[in-house]
Amino acid sequence: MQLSNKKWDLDFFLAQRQEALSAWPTGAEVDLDEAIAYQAEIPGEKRFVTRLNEALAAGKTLIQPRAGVPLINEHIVLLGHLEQEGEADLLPTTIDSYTRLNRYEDAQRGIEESKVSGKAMLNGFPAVNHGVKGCRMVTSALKAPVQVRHGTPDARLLCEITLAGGFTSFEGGGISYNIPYAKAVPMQDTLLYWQYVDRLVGLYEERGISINREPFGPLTGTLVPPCISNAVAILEALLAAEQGVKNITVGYGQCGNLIQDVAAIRALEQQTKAYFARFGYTDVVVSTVLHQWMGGFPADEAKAFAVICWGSAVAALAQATKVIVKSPHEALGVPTMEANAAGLRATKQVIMMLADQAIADGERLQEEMAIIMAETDCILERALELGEGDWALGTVRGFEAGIIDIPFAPSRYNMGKIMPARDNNGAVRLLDTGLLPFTDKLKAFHQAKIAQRAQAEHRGVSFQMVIDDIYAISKGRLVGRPH
Amino acid sequence: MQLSNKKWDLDFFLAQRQEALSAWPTGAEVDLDEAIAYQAEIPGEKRFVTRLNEALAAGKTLIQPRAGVPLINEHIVLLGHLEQEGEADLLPTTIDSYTRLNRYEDAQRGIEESKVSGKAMLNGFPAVNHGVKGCRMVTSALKAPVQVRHGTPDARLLCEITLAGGFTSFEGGGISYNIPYAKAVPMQDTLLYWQYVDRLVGLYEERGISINREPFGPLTGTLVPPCISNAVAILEALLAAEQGVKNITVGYGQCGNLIQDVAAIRALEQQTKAYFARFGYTDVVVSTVLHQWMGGFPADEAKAFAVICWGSAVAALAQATKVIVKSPHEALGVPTMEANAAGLRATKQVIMMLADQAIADGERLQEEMAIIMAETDCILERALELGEGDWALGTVRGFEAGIIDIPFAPSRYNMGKIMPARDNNGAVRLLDTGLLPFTDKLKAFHQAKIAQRAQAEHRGVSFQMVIDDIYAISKGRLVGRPH
Amino acid sequence: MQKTLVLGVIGADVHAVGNQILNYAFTDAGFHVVNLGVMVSQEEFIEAAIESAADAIIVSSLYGHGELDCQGLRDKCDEAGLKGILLYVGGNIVVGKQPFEEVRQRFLDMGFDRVFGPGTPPEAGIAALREDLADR
Amino acid sequence: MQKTLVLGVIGADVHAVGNQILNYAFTDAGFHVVNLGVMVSQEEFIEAAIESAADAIIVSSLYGHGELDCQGLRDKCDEAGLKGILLYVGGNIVVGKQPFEEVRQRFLDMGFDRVFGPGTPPEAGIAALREDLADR
Ligand code: B12
Ligand code: B12
Repeated sequence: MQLSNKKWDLDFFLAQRQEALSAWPTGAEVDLDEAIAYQAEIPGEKRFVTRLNEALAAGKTLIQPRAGVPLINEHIVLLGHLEQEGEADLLPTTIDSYTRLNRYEDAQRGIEESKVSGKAMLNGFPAVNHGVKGCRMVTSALKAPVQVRHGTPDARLLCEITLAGGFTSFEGGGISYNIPYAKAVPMQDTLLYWQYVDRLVGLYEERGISINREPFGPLTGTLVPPCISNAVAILEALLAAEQGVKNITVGYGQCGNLIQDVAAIRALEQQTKAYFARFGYTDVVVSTVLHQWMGGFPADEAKAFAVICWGSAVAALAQATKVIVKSPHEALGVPTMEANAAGLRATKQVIMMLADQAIADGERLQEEMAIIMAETDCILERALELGEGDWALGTVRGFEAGIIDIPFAPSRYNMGKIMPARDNNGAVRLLDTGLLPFTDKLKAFHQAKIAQRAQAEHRGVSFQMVIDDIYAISKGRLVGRPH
Repeated sequence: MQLSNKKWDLDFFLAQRQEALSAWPTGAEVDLDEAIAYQAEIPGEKRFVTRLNEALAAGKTLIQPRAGVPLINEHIVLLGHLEQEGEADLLPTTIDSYTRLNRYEDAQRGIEESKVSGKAMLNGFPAVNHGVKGCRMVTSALKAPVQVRHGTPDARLLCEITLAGGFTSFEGGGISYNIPYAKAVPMQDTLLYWQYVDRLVGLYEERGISINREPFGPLTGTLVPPCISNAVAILEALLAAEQGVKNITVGYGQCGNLIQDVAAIRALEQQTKAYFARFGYTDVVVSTVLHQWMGGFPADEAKAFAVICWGSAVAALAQATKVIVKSPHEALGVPTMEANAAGLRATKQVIMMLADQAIADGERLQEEMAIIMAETDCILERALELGEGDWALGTVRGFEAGIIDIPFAPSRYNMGKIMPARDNNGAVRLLDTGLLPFTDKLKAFHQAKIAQRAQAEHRGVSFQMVIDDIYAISKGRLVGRPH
Repeated sequence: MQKTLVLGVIGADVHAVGNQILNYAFTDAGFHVVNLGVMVSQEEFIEAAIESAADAIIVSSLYGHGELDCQGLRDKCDEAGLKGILLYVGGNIVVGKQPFEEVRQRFLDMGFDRVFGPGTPPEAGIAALREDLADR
Repeated sequence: MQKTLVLGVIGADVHAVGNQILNYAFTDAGFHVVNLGVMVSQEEFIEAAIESAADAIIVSSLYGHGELDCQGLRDKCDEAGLKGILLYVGGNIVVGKQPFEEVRQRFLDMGFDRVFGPGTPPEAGIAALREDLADR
């Protein structure tokens, strides 16, 4: 099948649907008409789109955890705790890693072993195995809206089951849930899988059910320069909009430098809207999400709180529409519900203390935004060129050509030539710009920034700097200085 | 005795000294020559002045807890834990409340009952009762320099004993350790007591022993507008410099609005230096300290971490020379050493993550600094006028006239006419400017800011706003909005 | 009939903020408040209660020395002829974070009628006063 | 003689960062590293170990399914003729924060020679390898 950035026609979609639904027995539970009728009964305050739009209008930042355990009742207890004791505004259901790779038998084994051992043996909620009914037990038991959060290259069945199961938001995209989450899945394939997901969401939209979609912003979570994650988010937003998605939250993982982070979120919002306007998607509502630090965390809980709180501060100062929250257990393992709720309460406190203090102006902020936007434009324009005007083809060819390149990614379809490192103020820059289609001026900018740091540290530019930066936050600082 | 801002002559000082040292038997342990010889043996890295000057030069922010327990050994264990597990750069010895009021018999009872019950029955370390030898056991047992932190209107004996005891910094001042800490001590008296302290420190200076002095910035810790605490800090700095103090850390308690807080610290540093220059104290080194939120804390520990971390962020972004750290137990009681160390580690993590990201520019910052400096000048110039050119007299008369006025203070020598409240962005403004000698323009500025908030909250300006603001942070936000 | 309360912060304690709010809240709730402010000795509490024929003495202690400062207050009240006067205490009444039920018991044993922990809102005190003073 | 290590992240685990660093650090320490990257099956580990005549297999697991993914690896090694090959495992090898001594025991029981907890620095692994491979 030929990939192109064109809205799928309905017959084609329905033909694909047979295959998607038959991947696991629970697929048979999905009946689109019944699902739409079910979704229509979910009240506004339990819908993602409503809550996000309210927050957008009020300039508020909502808080959302990550959480998922293998068994239904335990999962309901967990999410209930997070909304009660954690004051979460929005809820997640994090999917386990076997389901993410469509290994439903392994997921089943995980469910059984969890039942037997009384311990969670999966790192998330296996929604496909629990089926539509299991999902509805979860979504109906809670006050807040619930989103599916995962990392699934082929999420067609997962999306079918969870939307029918009453979830009102679905995370992911053909790039962001491939390159950081898979080793050997061709980009062409995931873009098609995700056109399916977006077309399905579009169908719900056509039938009056608005579902939020959220490209996964942080990618590998490790020193990803803003221009890379913003370019990916905008590409996925454009692809989604073409299939009929009307409500999109573009995301970004905190890098750690305040000015760069605020600039990145601002640039992301502005450029997403600008590309939407330019390509005629004028009725899509855009919101933003900031992910608290996504790289390695300090093991000490007090220090982990510090990382969490600083991420919260950045989210509030940038006026992101929502913030995804980490827990003080991050470095060690999937958090207990108490630790997860503690991370949320700390976040809520910071968000509320900073609710009325956005950082909107400032010369350095403007400069940083200009840099990020110029870089992002370079990448996107070149992708469009390579795709001969087609964003989907441009994405595939862009990754092949290394003009989009995600650091530390496991996928063999990623060039892996760029190398990020922090500058002397902790902003993430490029020690090696690889094949990114930057102007000479932009390349020189990065070179100068890294050179400045090397000089300050009295050492040469080397991979050791990158390693030091990867460990830095877990060792208690932002820039990985020598000794 | 007549108060005036003139350096005490030595004979006068020595005459006073008899009285001071005889207030409690341990006073007899103090021998100035021996004390100076003892201090001369303390190596640089264990001296406050050295560590502060290094931090100033490097643009670093040091971290310091509050801590004190009644018994010597327990106190050493406590401080050891805070430097080992808390990564504290500077150490405190917080003095108990009986000692602060020179009630040494009560302190003795507290020591005895603590021994018997195995529980700390005093809220700090009774340094006078433990005497010079007890103090030296403490200061010599630790790697970091140790400061005396208290709240004592008449700290003459405390200062004699602790400096002889190896402490290298002494907090307080005639205003800041009177108005927030006493009910019925005339300003005239405390200014004289503190001239004694400063003259003693000056004597050490003359003999080659540099001791750091730190006016207590936060005052009542509750919605104190920056101009008030800055004016008080500058007054105390001027009075100290006149007596021969050469190393001063001026302080400020975080109010909660980022721009206002950074502006306040910057203004404080600039104006202290400007007044020093104008009045000829050209060889005094000035550093700054930011106190993490000094008002009511949330009882929940996760939320308390959030307050702690936000305060740390402000200290780093303002590049304060040091930050005084709270613990997650703040709302409940004197912290365990573990909770205290946790607050420190969280602070260290934030400070290190923000070490390379000062906020120095920005139009809003400049505006806010201009406001604070104009207000502070109004107060100080009027005090100088009332004092007929004498800062000490100006202070006494200034408080009498209510042109300096500290909100929520217990002292009857404070006018108590001003009423602070937050504006719509959370900055602390004045709902009632009382008798502050502000220009009409400044008065109008405050009025407009409060009116703007009232309008946003659809309610009239009233004392209820103030109450809501007092509770706000402990209830999870900065501005106390209705319901 | 309007009930009279004597209010103050005991001992060498200067925490003035909560006291000012309690004064405002109790007055607002209809009580006649004799507010002694901060740094109030046991003797001052008793004197003021006699003078104002108070129905209750409301002791705050925030700074940690509450346990030392409050010892013997009930006996002194009895001696002064204030037998059975309602005695409340609240705030951060001991040093450190201690299990509150044990703390409450220690203060009940000292003769207080009610003991309130850190951060108790004024409303809780008002509700208790209404209940305890209803039949007096 | 240079020792050979087979390195990889087991199961459906895609955490690639630590693996890249271990590869760099072990190579830097003088080992010959056959790095299989992420998402490595038990079979792939064994095949690579046979092919390279490896002295040790270094398994990372970060995502939590380590306990499921590692079951039976020792037996499969034995069957494939890799009897006694050194088997290490490290990372966030179970779901959640669990008492590490219990976790270690469970993995030792599964046949691993050494078990390393969350955030172990590469240096610890290198030191252990030097010790365990010294006399081989
Ligand atoms: C970055 C990250 C991601 C990125 C990974 C990008 C990529 N492709 O590499 C993204 C966002 C994609 C991601 C996804 C997921 N993640 Co993740 N992730 C992290 C995080 C924050 C940092 C990992 C990292 O790179 N650290 C830096 C490197 C240098 O350290 P390291 O990985 O620990 O490796 C070092 C040591 O462990 C050691 N080591 C490793 N193996 C061995 C072996 C030996 C013998 C020795 C001596 C040492 C050793 O040496 C390495 C180098 O120093 C960790 C939490 C943390 N550590 O703070 C969670 C974490 C590992 N992830 C976790 C989970 C659950 C997931 C997801 C399932 C999603 C989810 N529920 O949120 C998916 C899984 C996807 C999959 N199929 O694997 C959990 C695992 C939970 C558990 N074990 O209980 C963690 C612990 C977070 C948490 N507390 O919940 N994640
Ligand atoms: C602001 C503050 C100060 C200011 C006080 C300024 C002033 N003059 O008012 C300053 C900085 C000067 C200060 C000094 C000291 N403080 Co102080 N301070 C605080 C702080 C942060 C807030 C207090 C406050 O204003 N809260 C807001 C008001 C509205 O709440 P509140 O005081 O709790 O009062 C309410 C309730 O308690 C209740 N309530 C009170 N009494 C009663 C009675 C009844 C019957 C009822 C129903 C309710 C009730 O109603 C009040 C109104 O809502 C608290 C910690 C906290 N709470 O977060 C520490 C705290 C009270 N301070 C403490 C200490 C130890 C001190 C010092 C000894 C210094 C030190 N070691 O750091 C000195 C003591 C000086 C002295 N002699 O008293 C400790 C007490 C420790 C303990 N009990 O174990 C605390 C708890 C901090 C801590 N965790 O260490 N402090």
